Amino acid sequence: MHYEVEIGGRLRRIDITRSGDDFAVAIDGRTRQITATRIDAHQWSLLVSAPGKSDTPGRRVTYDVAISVDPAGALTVHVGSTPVAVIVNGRRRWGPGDKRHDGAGAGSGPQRVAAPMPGKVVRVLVAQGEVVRARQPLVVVEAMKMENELRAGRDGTVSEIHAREGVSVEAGALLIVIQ
Amino acid sequence: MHYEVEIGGRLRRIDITRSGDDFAVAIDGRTRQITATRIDAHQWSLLVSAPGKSDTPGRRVTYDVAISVDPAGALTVHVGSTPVAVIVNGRRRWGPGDKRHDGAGAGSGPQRVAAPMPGKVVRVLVAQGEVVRARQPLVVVEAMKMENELRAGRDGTVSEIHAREGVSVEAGALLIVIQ
Amino acid sequence: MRKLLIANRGEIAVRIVRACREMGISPVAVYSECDRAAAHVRMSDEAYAIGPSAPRESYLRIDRLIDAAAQSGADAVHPGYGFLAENADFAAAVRDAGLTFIGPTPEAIATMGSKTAARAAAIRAGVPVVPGSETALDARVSDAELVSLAASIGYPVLVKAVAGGGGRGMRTVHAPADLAAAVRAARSEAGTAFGDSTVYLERRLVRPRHIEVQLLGDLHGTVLPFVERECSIQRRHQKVVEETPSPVVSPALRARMTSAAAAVAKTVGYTNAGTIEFLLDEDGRFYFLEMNTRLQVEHPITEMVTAQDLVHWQIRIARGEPLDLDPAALLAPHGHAIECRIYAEDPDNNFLPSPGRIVSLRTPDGPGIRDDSAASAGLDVPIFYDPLISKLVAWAGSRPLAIARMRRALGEYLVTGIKTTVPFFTWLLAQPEFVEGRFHTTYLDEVLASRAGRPFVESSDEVEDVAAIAAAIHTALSAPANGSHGNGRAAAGRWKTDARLEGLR
Amino acid sequence: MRKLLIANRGEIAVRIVRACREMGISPVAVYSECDRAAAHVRMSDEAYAIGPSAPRESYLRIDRLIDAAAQSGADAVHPGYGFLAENADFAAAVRDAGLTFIGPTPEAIATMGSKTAARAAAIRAGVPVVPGSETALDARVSDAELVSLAASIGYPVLVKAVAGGGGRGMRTVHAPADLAAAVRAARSEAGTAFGDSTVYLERRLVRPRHIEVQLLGDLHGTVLPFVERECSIQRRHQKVVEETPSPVVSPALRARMTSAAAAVAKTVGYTNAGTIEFLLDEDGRFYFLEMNTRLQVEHPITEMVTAQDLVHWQIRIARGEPLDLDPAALLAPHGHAIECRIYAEDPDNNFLPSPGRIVSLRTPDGPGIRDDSAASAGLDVPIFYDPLISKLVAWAGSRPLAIARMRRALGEYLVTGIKTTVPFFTWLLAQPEFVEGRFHTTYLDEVLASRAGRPFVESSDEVEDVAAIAAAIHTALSAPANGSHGNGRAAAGRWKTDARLEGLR
Repeated sequence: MHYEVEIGGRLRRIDITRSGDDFAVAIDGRTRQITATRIDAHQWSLLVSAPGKSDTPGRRVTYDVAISVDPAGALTVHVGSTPVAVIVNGRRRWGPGDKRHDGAGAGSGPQRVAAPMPGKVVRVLVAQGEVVRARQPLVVVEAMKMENELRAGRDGTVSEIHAREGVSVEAGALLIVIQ
Repeated sequence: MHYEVEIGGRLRRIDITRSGDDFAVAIDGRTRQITATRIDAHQWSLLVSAPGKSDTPGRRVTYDVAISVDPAGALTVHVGSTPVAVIVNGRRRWGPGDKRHDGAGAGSGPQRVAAPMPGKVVRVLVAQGEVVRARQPLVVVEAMKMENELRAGRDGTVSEIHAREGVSVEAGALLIVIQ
Repeated sequence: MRKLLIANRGEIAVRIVRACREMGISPVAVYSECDRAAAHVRMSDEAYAIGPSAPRESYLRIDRLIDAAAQSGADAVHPGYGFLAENADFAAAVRDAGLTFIGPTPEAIATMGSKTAARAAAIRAGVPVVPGSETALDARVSDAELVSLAASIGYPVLVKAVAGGGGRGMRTVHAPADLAAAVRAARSEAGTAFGDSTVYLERRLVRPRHIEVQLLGDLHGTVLPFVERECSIQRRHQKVVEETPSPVVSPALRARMTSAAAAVAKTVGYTNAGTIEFLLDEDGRFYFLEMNTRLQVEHPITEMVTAQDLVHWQIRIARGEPLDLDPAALLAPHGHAIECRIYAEDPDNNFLPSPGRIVSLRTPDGPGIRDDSAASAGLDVPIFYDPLISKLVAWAGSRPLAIARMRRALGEYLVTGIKTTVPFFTWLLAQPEFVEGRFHTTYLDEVLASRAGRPFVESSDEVEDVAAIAAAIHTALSAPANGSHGNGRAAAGRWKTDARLEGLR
Repeated sequence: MRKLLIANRGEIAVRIVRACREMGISPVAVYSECDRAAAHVRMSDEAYAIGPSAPRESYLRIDRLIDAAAQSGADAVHPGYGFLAENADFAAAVRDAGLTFIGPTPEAIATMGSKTAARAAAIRAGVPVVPGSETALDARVSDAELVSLAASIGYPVLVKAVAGGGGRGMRTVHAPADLAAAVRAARSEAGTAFGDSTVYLERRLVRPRHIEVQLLGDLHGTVLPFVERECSIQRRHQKVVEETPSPVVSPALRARMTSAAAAVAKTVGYTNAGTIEFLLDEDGRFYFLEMNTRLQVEHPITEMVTAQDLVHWQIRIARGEPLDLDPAALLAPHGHAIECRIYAEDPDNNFLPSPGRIVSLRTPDGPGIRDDSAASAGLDVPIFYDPLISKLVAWAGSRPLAIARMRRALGEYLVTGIKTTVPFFTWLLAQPEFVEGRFHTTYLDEVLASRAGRPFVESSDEVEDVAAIAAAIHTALSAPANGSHGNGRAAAGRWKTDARLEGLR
């Protein structure tokens, strides 16, 4: 079976051949032997052979892996305790995340900044038509006892402002759009 | 819905009326109000009203409950960390326990003593036709680094001996029958 | 004392349940709507609903808490920290209901809860305070008066809410021109947050450390200080890492700071647990900052190095027992302890809260590790409260080993379904400034600003390969035909058990 | 030392992984068939299959362990305890393969592994030994000689296997008539268990306590003893509860016992971690019993009261580092620590092993609790090995509080799917003899015999009512139409997540 997995902007092409718990996995053409044992619905124990041209061909590296959908709808693979955001076959959002914000992450198309949690809009820091830079604070939402700045994911122009100071918003409410 | 639950030889008759997470439960005729919130497939959080004639009618007692089938096939309810063996609607054994030993527990009919785990029969301590008392050691099986005595669950007469010293046995192998 | 109502939730409620169990006291929980199946409810003996999820409709409702105490027949109330823990009215209401409040008197709470009254107490005790205004500044103080006052204190000045805490209602001002606006902003924030918009001015020390002294005071006039806690690792004035002892406090300085702390507490006749916070400047001078009239979040690290149980002592003191401890032993730390506050926040997204359902949870354990937590797999981190998941404490014979142990424990910590600050701590504990103890209260904000949002985890090619492989295999084997059951041996076994149980009907 | 192979499994392998992580050493696991997804494999950096599940085909295969070390490029091997930990041939094979063995020399293992040679060493060191035969008794010794020897020692006598351990190959004899049969039985058991059928005789002390002294010896001739451990709570000669300090050892007696222990170790040039076991009689006289030439199961309690990490020290000693510790501090316990060995056994059925799949697992945590474990929900306790689930340790400022804390922790401990000894410990820790420290090595066997199998948990009517109600509600709501999903809110949420993942295909 063939999969395309994108991590940090880099696409890996993966072909899997299965034989019980053992898998021959070609990753961008390099084949690696994997033993995958399922722990539960979310967790796997992987034993991975050393990469092809290694001088220690017999090495068997062990990884504990957990797979989940995070609150923003992104697929996260924890390798040990290290979270890695992955996009499988081009799909960026899963489940309820579909109708929610795109976070502050960079991407193509308009950036729609939505409330990540219920709260109250404390300050709107930009105006319609304003040019903003990546990571510039756009709006402050108070929730969970903290004031939380939502920032621009990339450079652009503020094309829509739906946030109004002092107004309570639900999770997922669209606050600002940047073109 | 009506259930009969046997614990430690005592039968409780239970009638349940449900309304969402709330249950009116009549236990041997006394009605108690229960809120049951499911934690996962095996665990519940119960809030239980004080018994009928209590002088503290508003008391709400909280119990953490886990339900499982133990290796002998018996249904166990953990109330907090306290295990309670229960028999629901007369059924004593669930799942793989059906074809396994009856443990050393008392019961009616012949007692069939089977190996609870794979191991080696080290000693057979009784002879065909011998009269045995409850808790008398019958056979010693070595497994998990320990010698384990299997004992009689009740008084009786040894009617069958299948165990032979020095022979390895599988889990569930019938060793001795007491009439 | 036979039954104790815990007027709180989350990890601190669980912490108090544990102390109750160890002392043979029956713990009583209260819960808001979203906390019906929370850990503190499940672990207590009794539990009472006190209203909707929003704190002001439940955990901040004094009337409902007193009602629950009456209904349960509790004879004491522990407020935990946060919520009503430093609310003098609550302490008074508990007392008026004939119950024992596990904490100081309402009078002590009221005095030390006011930053200006607390400063005055410190001055009376002969303890240096940060130069600042001696009185609260309400809206009637003119801008000109403010500028003149600030000039006499010296810039940079901090504008702070009298009723403040947690960095709210606080502004730094570097020049007279910015003063009036900062005061207005701080007043507004403080009014909203604390219902009290008065502020005061204070010199802002350059690169100070935040050092605090835990105290216990009994009802017989004894006040005992404990070895200091170092709490300089803060993000926006919120502590994120605490440790004890401080890497920069000598035994001589410890003797002076702990004596000063005890003197302040004695001045106000303080009883039960409390903490005196100091700023320590680069020249080794220390200044009284404020007093917290409650159990601190970071109390576990003190427990680890002194073998004392502070919650037990709170209860014992409230019962009238004397503090029969060797004062010298409390100042001689046994080993070193560090606490990381693990939050449901996304460190790579400006520490935005990340509430939601925890899918998988694996907590660290083994030598020297303590995890004070109320989280469990399958349950929610609610949106309504402080998103603290756990307080992870590492204890070892030395500071380097405690750091190594904390890093090991962070590597064992797995939380999926939500984001947490685990990757941030993994990064922080590897920073040379942290490892060498070279930091101050603005260190973290400065270094975070300089990183400009660069992710805390920069995974290697190999780890990314493994993540990609795992995602592909997981996708390939999570076939709809199998339902949610997957193909796993372990999983299959569990489902078999379920099927058996279903056969019960 | 950069990479360390752990020639073991279960909780001790996990314990060693943690030490490796804290020291920046890469841990390498080995596993038998049934351990493919065990905790020690999942937590290590590399993992190598070494054969089928039966120990003699995997964890006892010296050749395969050495092969795995070579394949991984490990430069050191830690044997843990059990399996090959006290096998001199294994230590020699590791050394011959050019690797560092984390433990004593093969010579020290061989000497102290023989009970008679170890007795001789103690006598050379001027340490009293239990009266007994000075030489091993093989099959050539006649029954008449045995009877005469026993008469000179005094009844009751113990027949013990020279290579023994864990109570196997051991018999108590009260009269000459029973001696010959007991020797034959002990020889047969010892031959099967240890491959060595020689035995020796020893006076059986009346109501002795088992007190042991942990030691570390470096490669530079320093040997340091630690505060004693009290291990008198035993079932059939197997320790089930350990604590430190002993409730009956005064500082003066501690000084004498620890000096004696160090003297024995120095006599044989002992290096790395080891333990000298003593019997302490009712008159306060102590006798050398034997030496364990490895890390002990119960080492965590020593770590808790001394703030030392014994596994770190094992590795540091093997690297040649000197033991630069204050000897006095190691004898001055900080607080009190107790360990309960939680086993997969059914205490209400004669402690029969209860292997199988763990369905739910909730481990205790919070102040003073350490849980050294390799168990997790969904994974099996295999039938092939020691059924130890976890070592639960409680540490507190005093013995009464440590007991209270352990009882609290046992109440938090939930294991379903298999039986465990948790209910037994809950009972034991409430016994007046335990609470008052009035016990000896046969106390537990005596009290268990007197109970004649009465269940350890006698649940109240109310608890049984709740169990009945829960069983009925669970049955009512586990409708087949819902599959394994139940009706729960939490559960439903998780399955939704699964469904999302399945959509990935």
